[in-house]
Amino acid sequence: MTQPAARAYWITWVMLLALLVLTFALAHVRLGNLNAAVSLAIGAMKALLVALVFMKLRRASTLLAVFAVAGLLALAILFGLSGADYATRATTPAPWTSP
Amino acid sequence: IAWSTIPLAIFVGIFVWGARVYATLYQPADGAMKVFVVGKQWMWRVEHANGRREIDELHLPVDEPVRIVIATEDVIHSFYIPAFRVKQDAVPGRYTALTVTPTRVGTYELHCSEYCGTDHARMGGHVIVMPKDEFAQWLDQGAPEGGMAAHGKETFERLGCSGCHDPRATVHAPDLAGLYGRVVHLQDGRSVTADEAYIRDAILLPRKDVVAGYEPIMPSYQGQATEGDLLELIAYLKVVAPGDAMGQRTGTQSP
Amino acid sequence: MSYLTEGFSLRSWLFTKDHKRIGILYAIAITGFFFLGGIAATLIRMELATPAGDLVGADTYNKLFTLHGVVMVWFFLIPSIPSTLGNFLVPLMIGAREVAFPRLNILSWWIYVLGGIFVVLTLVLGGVDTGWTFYTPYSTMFSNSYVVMAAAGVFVVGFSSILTGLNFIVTIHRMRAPGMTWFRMPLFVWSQYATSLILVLATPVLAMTLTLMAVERLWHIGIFDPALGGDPLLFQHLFWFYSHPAVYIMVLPAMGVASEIITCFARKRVFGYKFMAYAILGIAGFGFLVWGHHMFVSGQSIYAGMVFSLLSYMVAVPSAIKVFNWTATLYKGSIEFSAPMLYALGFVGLFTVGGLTGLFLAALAVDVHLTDTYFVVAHFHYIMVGGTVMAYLGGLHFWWPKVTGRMYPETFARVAAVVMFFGFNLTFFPQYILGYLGMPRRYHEYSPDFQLLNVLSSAGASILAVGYLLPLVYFTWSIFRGRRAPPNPWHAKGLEWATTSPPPKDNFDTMPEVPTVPYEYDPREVAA
Amino acid sequence: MSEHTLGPAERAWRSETVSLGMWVFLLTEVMFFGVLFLAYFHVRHADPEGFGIASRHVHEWLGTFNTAILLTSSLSMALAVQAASGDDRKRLVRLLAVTGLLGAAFMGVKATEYFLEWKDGLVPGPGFRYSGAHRRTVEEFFFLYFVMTGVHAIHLTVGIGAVAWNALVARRERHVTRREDAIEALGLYWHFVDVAWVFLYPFFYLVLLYK
Ligand code: HEA
Ligand code: HEA
Ligand code: HEC
Ligand code: CUA
Ligand SMILES: [Cu+2]
Repeated sequence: MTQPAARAYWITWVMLLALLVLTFALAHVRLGNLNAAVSLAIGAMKALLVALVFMKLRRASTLLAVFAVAGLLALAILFGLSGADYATRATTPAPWTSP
Repeated sequence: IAWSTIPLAIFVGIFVWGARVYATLYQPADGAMKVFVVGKQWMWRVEHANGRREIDELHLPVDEPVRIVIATEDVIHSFYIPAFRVKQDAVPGRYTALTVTPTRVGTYELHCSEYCGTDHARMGGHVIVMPKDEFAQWLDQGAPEGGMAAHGKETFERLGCSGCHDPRATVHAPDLAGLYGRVVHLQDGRSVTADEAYIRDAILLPRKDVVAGYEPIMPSYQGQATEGDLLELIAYLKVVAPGDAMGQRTGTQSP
Repeated sequence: MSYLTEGFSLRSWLFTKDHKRIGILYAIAITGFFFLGGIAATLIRMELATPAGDLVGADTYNKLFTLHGVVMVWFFLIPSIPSTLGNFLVPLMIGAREVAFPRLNILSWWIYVLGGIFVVLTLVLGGVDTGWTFYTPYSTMFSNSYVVMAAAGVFVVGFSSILTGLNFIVTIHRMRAPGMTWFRMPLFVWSQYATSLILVLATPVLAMTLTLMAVERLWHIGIFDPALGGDPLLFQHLFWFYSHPAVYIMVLPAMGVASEIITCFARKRVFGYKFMAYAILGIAGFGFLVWGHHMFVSGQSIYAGMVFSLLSYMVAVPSAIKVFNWTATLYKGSIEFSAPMLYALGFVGLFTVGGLTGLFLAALAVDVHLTDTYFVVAHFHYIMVGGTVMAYLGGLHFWWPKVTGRMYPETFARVAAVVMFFGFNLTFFPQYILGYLGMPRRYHEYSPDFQLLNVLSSAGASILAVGYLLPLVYFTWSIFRGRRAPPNPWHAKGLEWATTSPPPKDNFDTMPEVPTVPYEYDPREVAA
Repeated sequence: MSEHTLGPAERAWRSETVSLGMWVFLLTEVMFFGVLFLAYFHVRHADPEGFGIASRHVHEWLGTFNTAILLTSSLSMALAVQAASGDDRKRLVRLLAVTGLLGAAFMGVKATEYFLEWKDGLVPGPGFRYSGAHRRTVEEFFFLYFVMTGVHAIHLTVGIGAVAWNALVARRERHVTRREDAIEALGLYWHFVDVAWVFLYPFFYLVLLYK
């Protein structure tokens, strides 16, 4: 397989470390509920960078890309449908109702 | 295509019908009488709202909606009355419930249908559906004065709750009279309404919601208070009105 | 020179990298486990012949059905068709000389054996009594049996499934012969592909879930016990997230086998080939969306229950397509009732009955009554035993000449198929009625009212046992005494029939090319 | 078969096949970790506040430092893969060594963290000594923490072993392109372990740092 230039790797690495510093810094700032969202988003960005550049998904065949994404899809189903249970359990009528 | 749309249409039809019956099963009927059932390896303990207890038997009046509240001491069990076509799992750490209306007088089988260990096959008994007046009579026999809450009061003393929560006690603990339904302010600034789940957690997990102005000294009753005890304690706490001295008087109405 | 005569030492078998030999190794191993599970089933049925718990005590009975479930599901049915016929046939059918990773393939067999050792060890030490579902908190806090050991066995054997699935996926993507486009692949290969996807996606979930369960049991710390702040329903969600797709692991390969046999002995092309292929993928995909139908009365939210119920009906649509297309394939074909065909037709019939009763269970209100009764037991035995085991045996007969180079005795095979069919229905049909009448499952004692039906069922089980012993006998006989098989005894289409019986080590002497769509059968041409 | 005589078309075909195998394997890994993440959300959702309190007991500086180490090891791994396909044996061996050492350094820091937490009595089970508010959630937090970082550490250990082994083999190989596919697959695995950590890091170390 043809290899991307080393420079792309170094740039990615710098970006990754920059994101690391950013997320660490932001975690010290009070953002309320946003904190969790921000750190998750930055995590996802880092993961994406690693996957696209280091793992070469950017130039991989569609086949590989499909398999790379398939797991996320299956996880989405697992989280989504079991989440559906947890999210609606509270709204089902309480087993006891007040006298 | 027709071959796949036709079954699809049939399927959706069946689904809708099934779902509606299912939903009514779990909807609490207003004003339904309540029965509390606790599964335990390997028996069913029943307590009626007025405090009458039975084991492996459940007496019900005919033609009256009943809400059966189900809990378990240990593993998952499932409360199954084949003749009524109903069952519901008893899940540790929670209450589940069913609403049924028996329509015919008679004696029916009662089973445990979720595998729960050695004597799973022997865990069960009978459901006895009686005419209303007979049932009322039956219910009064052996019911303690003051109903289920009276059991709760005994438990309240037996487990030593009154040692702290009695207003005369020297320990600084909140007065529980009239607690039920009140808004409680917590140490961490949140406010919650004291419902069954809150009271249950307060007893089992006192550290979870600490009341503002108090030290977190209350011990956890996890493992000490059984599910039956909890049901009774909650029933008791629901009826003590403000002004009632804890540990002295109990309400007379049922929860 | 065939793959069978490539070497006779034990080593040449146990460390072979030949997918065909590995298929045979698997066949031997799973047959052993089938009989182990069968002995447990025999004891279960003997106990249930009388209402009293007299033959075995409660604890023994509980261990018996757990052993039966664990062994039959993970050590027999899941590996059955994929690991034996699949291993043997997938490379042949797509015109490849090997699977993509031969070394992983033999490793997978060894892992299977290791997992098997754990289970046998569990049995020897004293068994496990949680049911094959390992529900918490019974399994973590209350059971006094060898839960961790058994879970370890299932965990390990899971990796053998994963490796097989991985191998098939890559093989089917990368090793097809020139001209073998996706829509020229036999449906059997399609079914193996879909099965492999499920294996790869679902099995790790089971592995991790069982690990968490074992940790909770060993150290009393975890996420399933409410006393520790966990939720027992979380275990059920995770378990069924695996186990419902797993039931399609068990049935999809059987559908593949049935398609091959039916089209061959009806002398007609598969009706709606592309729809069949899409239906296979559809079942595999939808299969991931319905697991909650095992939890309708478990205390999950009723809204979640409704969603899962609706989705369960959706999965029946592609199943319906398959049944209709088989029927259409048979329609106006020149049908030959040879032994493999009898098995395949048995599969279609019993699967349909099992599938339709599955729909009863998926209807919420009906399930509230029927769940955890014998109705459920009957439902899944209809699909798994009546369906998949029948198809597996049909496949064994169909490809037996290819695998061994010998013909089996046709008359015996037909008799066995008929005996099995009757024995099967006698065993499990009464169980539908029992369930409807309200007999809960996992009971070693029951009310005397139910005795008649239980006796019928036990009687059926003994007939079924005879039915299963027959092939064991005549297959063994035929290896030594059977008539030599020609390369293509059924005049079937497909690359596996284009090579010798048994095939050479490298499968094909000259690399095949695939110019046309599969199943170019002609109704006028009648099998020999 | 002497593989370096393979034509470019065959080389590309094999590399794609091996990569596909690895990706499918990583798919199973995603599902494997997925269960743990579901458990994580379940616990966090049940008591967000206790979760935040618990997260204050881990060593966020060590964790951040470790993340940097691991990200850097991914860089050296990517460069190593490049060296392998460029048939540059010396560079390959050197980069693999760097990668392996960085991995080992990560494990060292992780071990230190574990040790500190053990000393603070934060290991769930009988030795769990924390007794402030939300004790149960804190215990659950540390249960998840040890299980999830533990599973990650096991993966990394396997990775370090494989890197070391490949470095040793490559040293004796005349044409390292022969091992190109293996190293490519190893790289994918290594990066995946890295990605898993990229999520573990904010999930455990960055929950509630602000005051
Ligand atoms: C190979 C195994 C297999 C397969 C393929 C299936 C297939 C299906 N199963 Fe089954 N099932 C099990 C194995 C299997 N099951 C097992 C082992 C259990 C019990 C686990 C335990 O608790 O121990 C179980 C339990 C089980 C339950 C839970 C019961 C309970 O415990 O309460 C439910 C509920 O919905 C269910 C539903 C279905 C449905 C809807 C299908 C569908 O996929 C079926 C689709 C097929 C058809 C519908 C037939 C063909 C269609 C036609 C002929 C079209 C014509 C039809 C119409 C127009 C209506 N199954
Ligand atoms: C692939 C799956 C599979 C297969 C093939 C079978 C096959 C059979 N099963 Fe089983 N079964 C399950 C999967 C399977 N089962 C599962 C998952 C459960 C649920 C477990 C649980 O609740 O946890 C279950 C539960 C189950 C029960 C319910 C137990 C209970 O709930 O209390 C019953 C009862 O009749 C039963 C019967 C049978 C019978 C008679 C067969 C027959 O088809 C078996 C026929 C085979 C033989 C009979 C072997 C033939 C050989 C011999 C007879 C030689 C004997 C030799 C000597 C004795 C020396 N099974
Ligand atoms: C050692 C003393 C002690 C004992 C014994 C004790 N409690 Fe408490 N309880 C407290 C204190 C102090 C608080 C307030 C702080 C808190 O919420 O944890 C409290 C709070 C409560 C609350 C929440 C009150 C509110 O106003 O919201 C309930 C309900 C409760 N206790 C019930 C019980 C029951 C039932 C028992 C017996 C099974 C019991 N307690 C035993 C000390 C005690
Ligand atoms: Cu209680 Cu089964
Ligand atoms: Cu299912």
